[in-house]
Amino acid sequence: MTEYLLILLSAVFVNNIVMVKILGLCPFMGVSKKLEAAIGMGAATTFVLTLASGSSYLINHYLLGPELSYLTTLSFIVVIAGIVQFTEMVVQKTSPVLYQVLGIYLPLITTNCAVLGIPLLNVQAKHNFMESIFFGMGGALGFTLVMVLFAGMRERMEGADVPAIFKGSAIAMITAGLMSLSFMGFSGLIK
Amino acid sequence: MEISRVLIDNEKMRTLYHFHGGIHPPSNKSQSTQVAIARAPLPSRLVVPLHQHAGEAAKPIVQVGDHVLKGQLIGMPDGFVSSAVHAPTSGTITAIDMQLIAHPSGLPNLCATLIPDGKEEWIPHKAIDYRDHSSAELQQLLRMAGVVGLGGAAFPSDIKLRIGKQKITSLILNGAECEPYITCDDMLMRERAAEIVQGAEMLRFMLDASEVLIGIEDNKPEAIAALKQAIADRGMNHEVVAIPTIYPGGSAKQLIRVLTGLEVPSGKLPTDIGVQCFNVATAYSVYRAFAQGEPLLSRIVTIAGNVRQAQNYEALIGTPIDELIALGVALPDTNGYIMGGPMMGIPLPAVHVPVVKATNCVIAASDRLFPPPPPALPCIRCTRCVEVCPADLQPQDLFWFAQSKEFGRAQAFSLFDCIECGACSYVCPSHIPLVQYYRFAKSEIRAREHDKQLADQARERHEYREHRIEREKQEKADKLAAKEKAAQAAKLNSLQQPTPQQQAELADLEAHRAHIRELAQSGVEHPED
Amino acid sequence: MLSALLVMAAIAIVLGAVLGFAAIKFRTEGNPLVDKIDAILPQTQCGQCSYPGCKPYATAIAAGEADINRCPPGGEEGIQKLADLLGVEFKPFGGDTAAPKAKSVAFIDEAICIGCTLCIQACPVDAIAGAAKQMHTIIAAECTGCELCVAPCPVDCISMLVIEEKITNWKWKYPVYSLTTKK
Amino acid sequence: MLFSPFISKPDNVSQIMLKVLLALLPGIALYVWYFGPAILVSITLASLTALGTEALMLRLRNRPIAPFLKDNSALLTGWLLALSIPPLAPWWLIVVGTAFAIAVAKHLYGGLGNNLFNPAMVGYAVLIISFPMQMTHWIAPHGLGQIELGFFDQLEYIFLGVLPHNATLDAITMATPLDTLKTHLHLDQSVQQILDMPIYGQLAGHGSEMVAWGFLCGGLYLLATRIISWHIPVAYLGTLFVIAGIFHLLDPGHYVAPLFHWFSGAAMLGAFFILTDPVSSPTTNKGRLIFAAGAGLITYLIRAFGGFPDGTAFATLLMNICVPLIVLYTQPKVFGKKSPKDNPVHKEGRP
Repeated sequence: MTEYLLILLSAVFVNNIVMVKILGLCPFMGVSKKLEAAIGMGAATTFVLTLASGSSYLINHYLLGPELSYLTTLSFIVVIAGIVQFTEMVVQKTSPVLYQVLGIYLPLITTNCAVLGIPLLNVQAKHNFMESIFFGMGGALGFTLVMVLFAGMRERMEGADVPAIFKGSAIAMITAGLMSLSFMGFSGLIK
Repeated sequence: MEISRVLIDNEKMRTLYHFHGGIHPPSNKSQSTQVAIARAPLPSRLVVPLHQHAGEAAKPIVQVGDHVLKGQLIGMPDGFVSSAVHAPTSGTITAIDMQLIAHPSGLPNLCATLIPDGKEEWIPHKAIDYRDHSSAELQQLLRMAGVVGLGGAAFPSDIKLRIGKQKITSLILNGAECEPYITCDDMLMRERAAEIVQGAEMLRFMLDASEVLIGIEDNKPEAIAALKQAIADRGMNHEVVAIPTIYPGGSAKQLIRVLTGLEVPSGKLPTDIGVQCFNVATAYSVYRAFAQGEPLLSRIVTIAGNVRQAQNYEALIGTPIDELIALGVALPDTNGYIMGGPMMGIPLPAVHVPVVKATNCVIAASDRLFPPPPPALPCIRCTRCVEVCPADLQPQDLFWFAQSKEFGRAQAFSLFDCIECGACSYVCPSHIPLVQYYRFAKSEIRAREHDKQLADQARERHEYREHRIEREKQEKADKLAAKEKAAQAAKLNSLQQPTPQQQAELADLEAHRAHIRELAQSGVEHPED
Repeated sequence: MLSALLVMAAIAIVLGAVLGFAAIKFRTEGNPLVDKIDAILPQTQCGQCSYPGCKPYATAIAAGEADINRCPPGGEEGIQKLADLLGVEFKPFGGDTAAPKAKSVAFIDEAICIGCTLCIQACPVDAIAGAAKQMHTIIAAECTGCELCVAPCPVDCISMLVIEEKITNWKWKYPVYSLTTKK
Repeated sequence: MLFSPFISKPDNVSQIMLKVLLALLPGIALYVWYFGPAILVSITLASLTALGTEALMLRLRNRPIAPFLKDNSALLTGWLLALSIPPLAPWWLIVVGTAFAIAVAKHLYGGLGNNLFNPAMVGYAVLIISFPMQMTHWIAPHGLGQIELGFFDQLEYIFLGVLPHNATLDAITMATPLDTLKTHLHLDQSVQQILDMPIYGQLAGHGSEMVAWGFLCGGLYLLATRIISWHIPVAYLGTLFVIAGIFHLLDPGHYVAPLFHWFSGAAMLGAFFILTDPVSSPTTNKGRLIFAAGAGLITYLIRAFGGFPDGTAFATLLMNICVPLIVLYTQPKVFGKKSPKDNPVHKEGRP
């Protein structure tokens, strides 16, 4: 159990998918203008990622095996696309407001490199099924965490006297950079 | 939360409560309490605004050239929240026009100008015994006597007495007078304590309140003694409670909290928790209205600040302020005038604006007394404002949202619970005009809500119109079809009547048109927000 | 090769089944967006956006056919609100749309009015009262200032009056004495 | 004439900042006493760079320069950074760090009052990640170094990188007490053995513990003058103490005593001067407790298990990230509302 917990914590803090691995920047920048959107996006991504990590493990392990490994990326993309479609329908039905707020970024979870990256990293790290799930969930939680924190900062920055040329995405990128800098403090905590 | 117990009448103990924050600005009250209240001489002319109270303006009911008597009604209350306006003395109405008044906008408003004839000739009036009347009758009397809250907000008192089925436990008289410089209530309590406690009894009678608490800050020992004496003389059981001196202890909600420990719920009225609060001067004018039959024609005004002799004057409503200031003699370096106290008062657009029912104090300002603040620096979120905010708000966040015009979030951070007491601005080390930002944000939000309402109305009307046009088209088509049918059925000589449904629709339409006509006739005034 | 095809086909079939099920289970109808956009629009029904009213413009925005910067009465603030709602960037006024004007209401010079009812027919919110051969009057409180009545008037008796600042509609101003603008 | 209120307390930002600078003086004095005057060179360099960068940025941003230079906030940033990096580091290190702190962490966000991160700590983090080598040039306290450089030799080294012919870098510098502890623990030495080394004093590092006392005194002055509230220092030092205490009780051979943590590294400086920066810390009291407790936890984790010898800077930055959310969810009860949950902050638009 400890080892699963370590995988989880490591994925959330030490090897944060956005701050340390610099993956998934597109929704990170795109859907972090408002806190509620960020929370929604985080929840959707967590759902997709956890499901994707599990099913991609099953596909990779039972369906593809070593001889069909060249199909890994392709089949993962298909599975993720399917899960995202499913999520989109669920969100549209259950929370039209959230659906509106997430806008284009919801279907774009498909092309979120974090979502494809984590199953591939799972394969690379030779994680077993549970490890894959925990790694996927940790990655997604880490994504949600930084995204929500980032959204909080961006909401506060709306009132700041940021120089005109740095307004909007520019200062957001700088903030993301400084956040990443801060997350380096965790380096070495869990090997 | 309980902070102290004070001894009342040597036997009862009352628990006092504490509200968060507050400040202790220099009080500057002693200058104007050295001499007794003086009656201001009859001014050369009186400018009586028709909108001196919260709510709708009174409607003028006199004509230019009319001779009026002292106490004669010149402005009729118009609307639910409104109050009457009277001629403060006898004389001739020479104008009913837009005049500069004491308002932060510096814009003029409708006023009646009266040139006194010097005779002070009263209109017939008589005292009543309030015990012979019902509360509703008394309320109507107060409305017609123009009695409004004299603490500064000038809210019509009859509305505050209209409590419905609410049971009022405590009637609170506000004699806290927490703002620096102002001493009009203090002097009134010292000199006319008997009238105040009788007025309080009348208010208690109307509210059917179980107890009367008179809250006075402990920096006014003379007033406390005078009221206690007046109560004892009459054998009443009103309680005079000395409360700690702290600004804004005289704000109604804060005073209620100190005296009863109850918090008026946000967006609700004190009556919702069984409390009602009146200023001591209001109680005094209630007494005058009933026991002497006199409408509200004058009030006590403190003249203070940069003047040779600070003093309280009993001035007629409508007295030009410059004539009052002349009595105290403003010093040569005076560079402006403030109506009200230095914390919440408004700068006068001109010194000749008239005294109104809300004018408790006029302060002559100079750079020596009120040095211009250094330029504002950015907020460093030091939260000194949080420490002093009596409404437990986060002033730095409200400022942050107001200055960047994020009104929705300002509202979410309870902007409308701000009482604009100015304690935050007082302590701000960056010297940011915080209250100014809150006023801006509040008025902007109100305007938006008003616009939104108008837009919704417009949408409704537009949709109705579309609907109507559609229906008219349909009706025309139907008629055409009916005609054809009729032509065909001519042989049978039978004409179809409109169906009951169509009749109903037509009646509907007719009613709507009538409504439009009515609206057009009833004048085209912009509804006030 | 065959196994690869089979694998992909299997994945496709499973996903297809799941999505098909979801499409039925989570079916949604209607577009609540139009009403939300319409709620932001000022309801002047002036047609300056080139659509015949606020609702049609809202529908066009929701369908992605119209830009968000075509409503002068809504002002820049309206554009900002639309941008926030739709999650797009703010877009200033420009191109063929007129710049926002001061709020005004129509006024009929009753001495000139001949009672032709043309303006009554043009008014989108029924804010003009009157009948044929009788003087018409604008119900100022209900006039949205759309100016649609000005053009049809055959005797040019309708003028637009800018709403003046009075004590009743006065607003506190933004504090201007901040550091950046100090003397 | 402006609007009400017309009176205000005679207090201003530059006085507040000045008092904070004053409160740093006891610590600086002890620093000079134990480690020589090199730190004064760093502080001077940092001050000049801070003021220069501030003026330049204000000019670029088209803002009035004089009132902001006088507010002393740039000076404070410079001083805090100078106190966090090794005094013998080459001159350009402090210049780069301060310039980055002022230009990027402060002015790109809109200058005074707008920054999300503590500028000094951003400068520190940039330096330790970009120039880890130069960041180890900690000076040995009096009597512990093999060779002690004179003031002019120090100047020569800082500005020209030239050492006197008989000295080597290793001879004049040494690892910090925290660093030494970490390295030797890795070599499987016990805490007791390590603390017997001459660089350790009563509670923590010889000399550096005294400097920490200095900062503690300054901090108490700030508390007494009500410039800072007690919440942040108490929660920070308290958390650090409790966690360090738990680990110490569990395995005293491997984990040092809590007081060691208090008096080494930037703990005292952080508790009273860095974390308490009003701009980048929460504005609610409850939020301050959470913020500082979180910082204490992260500081300990990084010190005990992480890759860096000290964690105060990273803990500050990581908790700075959380500030807007902490503030949002720790709103106190508003007058007339039943509970904090009654504030619409928690209702409107939150799914």
